[in-house]
Amino acid sequence: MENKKLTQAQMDTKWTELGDFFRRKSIWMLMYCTGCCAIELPQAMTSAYDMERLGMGPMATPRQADVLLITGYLSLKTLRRLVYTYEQMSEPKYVVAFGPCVINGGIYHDSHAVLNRLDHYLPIDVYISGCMPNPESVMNGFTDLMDLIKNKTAVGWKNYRDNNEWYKKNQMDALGEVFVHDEFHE
Amino acid sequence: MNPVLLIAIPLLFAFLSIMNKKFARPLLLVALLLDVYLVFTISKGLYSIGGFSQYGINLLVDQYSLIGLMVVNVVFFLTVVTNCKEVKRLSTVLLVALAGVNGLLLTNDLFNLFVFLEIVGISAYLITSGNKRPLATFNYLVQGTVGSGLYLLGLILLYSMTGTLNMALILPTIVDKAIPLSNLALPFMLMFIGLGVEAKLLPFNSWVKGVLQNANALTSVLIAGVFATTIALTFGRLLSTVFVLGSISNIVLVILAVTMLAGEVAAFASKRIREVLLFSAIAQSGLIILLFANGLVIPAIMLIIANIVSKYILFTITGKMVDGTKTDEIESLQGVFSKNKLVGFAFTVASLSVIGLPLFFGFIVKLNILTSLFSQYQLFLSALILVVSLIEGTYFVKLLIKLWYSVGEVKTFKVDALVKVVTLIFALGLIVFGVYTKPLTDSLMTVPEEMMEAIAERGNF
Amino acid sequence: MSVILMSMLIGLGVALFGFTLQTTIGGINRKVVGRMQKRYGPKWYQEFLDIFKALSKRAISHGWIYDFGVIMAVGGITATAMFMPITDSLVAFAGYDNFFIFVYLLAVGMLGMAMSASGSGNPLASIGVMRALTQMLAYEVPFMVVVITIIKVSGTSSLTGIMEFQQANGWFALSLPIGFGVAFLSLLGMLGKKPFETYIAPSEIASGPMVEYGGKQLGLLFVMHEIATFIEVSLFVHLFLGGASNIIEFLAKYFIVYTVANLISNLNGRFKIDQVVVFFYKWPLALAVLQAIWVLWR
Amino acid sequence: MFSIELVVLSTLLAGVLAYIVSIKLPKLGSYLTILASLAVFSVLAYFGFNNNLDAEVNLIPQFVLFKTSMFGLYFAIIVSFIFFMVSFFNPYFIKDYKYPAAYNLFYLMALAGTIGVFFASNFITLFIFFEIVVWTSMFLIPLGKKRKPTVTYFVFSTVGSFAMLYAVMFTFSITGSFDLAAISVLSGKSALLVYILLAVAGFAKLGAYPFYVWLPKVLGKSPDPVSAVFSGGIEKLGAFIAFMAILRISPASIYLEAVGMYLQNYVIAIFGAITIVVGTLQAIRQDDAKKLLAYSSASNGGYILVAIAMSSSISLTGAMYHILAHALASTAAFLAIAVVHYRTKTTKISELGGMIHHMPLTYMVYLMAIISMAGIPPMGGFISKWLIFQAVINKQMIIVAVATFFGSIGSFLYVFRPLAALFLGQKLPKYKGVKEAPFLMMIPLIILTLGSFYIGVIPNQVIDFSNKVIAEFGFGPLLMNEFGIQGANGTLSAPIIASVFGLGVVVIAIIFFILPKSRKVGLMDTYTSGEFIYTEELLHYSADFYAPFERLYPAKPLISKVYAMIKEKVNELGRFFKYWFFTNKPEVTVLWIVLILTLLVWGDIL
Repeated sequence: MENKKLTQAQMDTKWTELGDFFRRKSIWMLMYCTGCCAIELPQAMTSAYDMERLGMGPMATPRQADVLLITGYLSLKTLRRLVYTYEQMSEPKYVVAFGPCVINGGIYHDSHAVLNRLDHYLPIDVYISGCMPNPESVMNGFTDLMDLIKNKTAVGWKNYRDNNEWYKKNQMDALGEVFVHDEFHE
Repeated sequence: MNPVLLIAIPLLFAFLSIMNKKFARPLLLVALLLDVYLVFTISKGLYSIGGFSQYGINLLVDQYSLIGLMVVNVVFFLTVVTNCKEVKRLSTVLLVALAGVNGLLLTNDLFNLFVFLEIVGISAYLITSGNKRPLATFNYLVQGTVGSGLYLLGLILLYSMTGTLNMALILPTIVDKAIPLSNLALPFMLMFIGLGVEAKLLPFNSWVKGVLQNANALTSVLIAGVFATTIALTFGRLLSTVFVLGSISNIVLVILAVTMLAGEVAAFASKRIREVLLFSAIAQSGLIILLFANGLVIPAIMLIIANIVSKYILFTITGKMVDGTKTDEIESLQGVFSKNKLVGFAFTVASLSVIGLPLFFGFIVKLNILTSLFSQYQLFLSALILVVSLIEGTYFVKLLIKLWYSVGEVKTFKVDALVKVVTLIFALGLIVFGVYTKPLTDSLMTVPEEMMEAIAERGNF
Repeated sequence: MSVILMSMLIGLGVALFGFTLQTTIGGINRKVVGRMQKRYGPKWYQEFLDIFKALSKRAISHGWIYDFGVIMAVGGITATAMFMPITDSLVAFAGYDNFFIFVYLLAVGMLGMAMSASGSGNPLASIGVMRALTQMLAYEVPFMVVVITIIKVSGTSSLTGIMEFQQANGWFALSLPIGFGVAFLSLLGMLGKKPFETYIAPSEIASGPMVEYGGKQLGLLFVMHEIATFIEVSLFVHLFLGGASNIIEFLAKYFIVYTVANLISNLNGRFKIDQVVVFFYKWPLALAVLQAIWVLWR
Repeated sequence: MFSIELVVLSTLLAGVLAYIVSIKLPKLGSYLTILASLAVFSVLAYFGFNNNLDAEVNLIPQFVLFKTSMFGLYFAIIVSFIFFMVSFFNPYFIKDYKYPAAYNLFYLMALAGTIGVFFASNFITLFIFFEIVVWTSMFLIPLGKKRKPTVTYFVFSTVGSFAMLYAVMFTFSITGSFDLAAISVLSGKSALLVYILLAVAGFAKLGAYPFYVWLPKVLGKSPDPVSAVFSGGIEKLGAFIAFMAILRISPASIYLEAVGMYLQNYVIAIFGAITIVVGTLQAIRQDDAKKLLAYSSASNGGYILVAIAMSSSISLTGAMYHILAHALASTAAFLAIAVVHYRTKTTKISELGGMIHHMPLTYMVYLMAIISMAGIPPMGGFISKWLIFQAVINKQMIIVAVATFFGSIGSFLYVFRPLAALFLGQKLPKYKGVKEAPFLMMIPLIILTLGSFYIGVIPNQVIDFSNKVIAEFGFGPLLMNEFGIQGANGTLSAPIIASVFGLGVVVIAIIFFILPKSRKVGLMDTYTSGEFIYTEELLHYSADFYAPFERLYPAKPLISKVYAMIKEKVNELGRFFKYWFFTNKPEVTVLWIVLILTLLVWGDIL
């Protein structure tokens, strides 16, 4: 029994390694556009910078996507949805965070509604700096992610799996327990 | 055995019953039993009464009247037996009616026919007075009187032309004297209308609704079953052996066709069970007379038999049902048969037979009618018959489904074991004859010949 | 028996060829579109990368019907492709390349995918399937009317037979120009190109039937999409452009048809689904019927 | 040797026996129906295939006359098979009926009636059994939810059977014979009349336009086994009559060069086409799964009509094949829905969801059934549709072709609706604990599915049989070789298609299982744009499935308004007669008498 499980895990690793070869040239994004940084994505995608030449493209649902883009500050209310979305993505999956807000809250650091350190809640693979980051830095961030995949150092999703309790605890602390479960109450 | 006993015994017993009211009902039963016995023992032939044969006062027993007598007397008997309670007051009237009915079937004389028609008519008025709807009875009385008056008028005209009242002699006389058809149109039309009132033909039948709408089991079976059959048979004999329709045949056919159509359509539009049945009866009698008018005697007799049996079942059960539940709205009778399955079965069989579905007698009748009509190449008429029987089927099926399946609470009613047995036997009879009809068709085979024989022999065989 | 086994192997080869061809041409077309939009565009083999990446991912499954539907879809489409002639001599099952097989075997694939998508439990997938089926009802009828004209004129429903007929008597694209136009519109509908891509509508119903797919199921559905595109475009080439007598000719015709369709697609917006139905049932159907009557009942 | 009359009579007797038994023990009686229909089917199939059925014996003298023909045998075997299959469902539904004993009686009587129709040697026998089927099956209907469809069914069936009766009698009045062959003697206008009337009879029973109205009402509302029997069995009587009418009578009329057929056949084909389109459009918008299948039955009847009207070897084989394929598939579909109904007490698609997780086998049966109904290989429906398309193209009937293609593609739409919304989709919590079909119900489901699959892969036996049938109508056989059916413009090889399909699936399945294993997630763990939804019903797309498409055409078919109007007119006429002739005023009657006499006298004088 133990033996077989190991093989399953090994198989998965093998597939991931094989997949990494393709993945670094074909990254599909899911854009979680909550903040102002989202405005920089259109330039990066269209004629001026043409993200598609790197094999990147937008996708409609988390199931299809490889990378989750968090563009800017994250309010408490959206964290729950972000986590839900992240957990719906299939592995391997990466997170790219835009701007300073995801690191320390940025200019909203003293707001009661904004989370200051996103990596307490989700594993971030790449931060892109700038408020807002200009398209060049966005593109730079993506090539960094590709390099990380190539070097097998983009391991945020493994961290999330391994330290899941820690992440869950942080998420719980931030959100608190909600008892009413229906369409209007979370 | 002399057939005059069939008339004489009930009349005699009627007088006796007036003397002692107590014995009225037993007397009625005895008379009926005797009549039933007699019907099955009399032999065929022409019987003259009291030496008046030269005036044509005589009784004719041929296959036609024999079948009629059997059916009518048996059903009359069963009707009385199954409705003992209602009979009490009416025993004398019923005895008179019995005499009239037998007389109508036996007589071979146009004037005697009028007399018996009046006897039957008067007893019918009296019977319907039991409905406690005086206006309807009065209506019936007025129309019946007008009808028989017209009949008498026509009769007088005919007598003045031909000089005879013997039914068997009229047709030969007309041929002998070469009376023009246009002269004959009026008397025959008058007689047709006169009988049409009793036979429930369309414009002359407004009495039917008032009478049958409120009738109990006894009255409705007598009026719609026994009397209707008698009148139909009488009418049939006149149409096939006496009347020369000639120029009025178109009017007659239109009247009959419209009767049929109107009856079915009106039944379709009705919401009360008795109303549905009475309109259906009107349509059926229209069809019967229509067949006679087209010279289709055998199918007509078959239809008459099928009709009286199914009408007996339908009206008896309906009467009991209305008595028990105090309503005749179909909507409030829903599901009654779920508590009275045997009665429901009989009712269902009867209505399926009326619709003309196979395995039931009605189907054989319908098939016969259509075959005969088509052999005359009557395309339009047969199409009409099919259309109206589609309408008929529709409302009967609607009725059946409503009576078997309930939506709300179900009303209940009690039926005597005797009624159950009789209706069931009749229902089974409909099924048996629906599969195996040979004896009946064989016995009917000779009817038209014998009818014509009487004419050929000029009433002197 | 060995003949059939051989045919089946050839058929699998055809399916593989079709997949490779369409994936390559799809990639090239992405580049073409990129250039048209003044972009550099992806690599020509980008589609292969995408598909293999998806296949290697660890996906989720919503139950057995979700997986079974995918297998049935791709299997059905593969089977369809196995009947497809590439040139007039290169055909796996000679004599059995009946037009109706393509129409109906294609439907197995569609049904499998629809089933799998609905089985995911996502309402958006069901909506997408609903739109896809409605659209199918719209484009298929005019197309079929044009095709029966062709079958009746050429006297055979075998694709190689139709090819040979055209090689002898000229292309149907020229002899039946109206039908050619109608069929091209239908082709756009079949391929799900704009303006008829309502059932995908990524920003509206999150890519419709595909909404729940990721990983290998998504990869297989991409494979299916490529093969289906191969079948549809080849059908068009064989029916209207005289087929091909050698493989180069086929590749050239194929590339032109697909590229033109793709370019047209990139110039259009998106119809609503009821607009699609009304669109196809107005002029294309009327023209197809009129042409059929003109050609056949004359 | 086995006599047909004995089969019919013993079925009737078995019905009576089942009735008597089920007065006290309804369930036992329903098991009797299984045995009886099994006996009927096996006797017919065994002796029929060996040409050993005896038509001469007359147990009841002079009542009915039989004869054997491959044509009748084909229908009789199919229909008795359907009755047999459906009878497995009787024991489970019998307790819901108000009159269980009557159900068992009428079920077997209807079976006896259908057998009688197919083996009748003259029209009177045919009509007798036809009407027996009508009224016995009529009484099966109200045992379900609603009473009203009974009357609708009666009216439409009776229109049909009276049209037939009129035709029969009319033929009799001309030829003096009730023999089945008599209609082919007719010529000219009378032939045309008989042709039209018999076609009306076939249309009414088959549920073709404009008589299709009864199908959804009856099939949608009657008890589930009854719906299945109607769709798979009794409806096929209409096809039987239509076959006889269209092929045996040849009224002189205009020959249409363009489509290579006579005008009257073309008109029938057009009616068939209208049936297909109307049935399809209405089926697409039904919310009740049974009604949906009912409209689909109507639409499939349209295919049969189109095929018969084309009168060629291919089209007739197509018609015969379609009758079989549709009987199997539609019965299977109805029975699958019956299982769902039995377990969940509803057939409304919008109330159901995720049934596949409770009843996977039923789902597979339904799936295979709809694959056949939509004409997708490798099921039987594909071959019949292929044959019909071949014929349509060959006759270049463009307008009809549009309808057939529309119906064919449209059938994907409507059959998919229950599949997606009833069986698939979210697993609704209110049906928690719903179980798979009981064992006895599974038997027919599996047999029907296998049968449907078998005729879709190996059509040779069926085509052999139908070749014999169409030979009786004077058509040449459809050519076949080892692998394929020779059509008008191509060859179809069902075994190759099936095996290639199998190969494709196997190859892909192998690839699928080599690829990394998937992680199982629940149905509620699905993309919702990050929204949290905990209610299954809200994530289930089932109501108004094709809303955008349905918006494009009116909800109520025009023809049902016409029927409502006719009913209202008859009512009005009735009230008119009641008002003018059945009053309580004697003077009105006297007025009428005077009027008639005046008319008479006036007529005579003038």
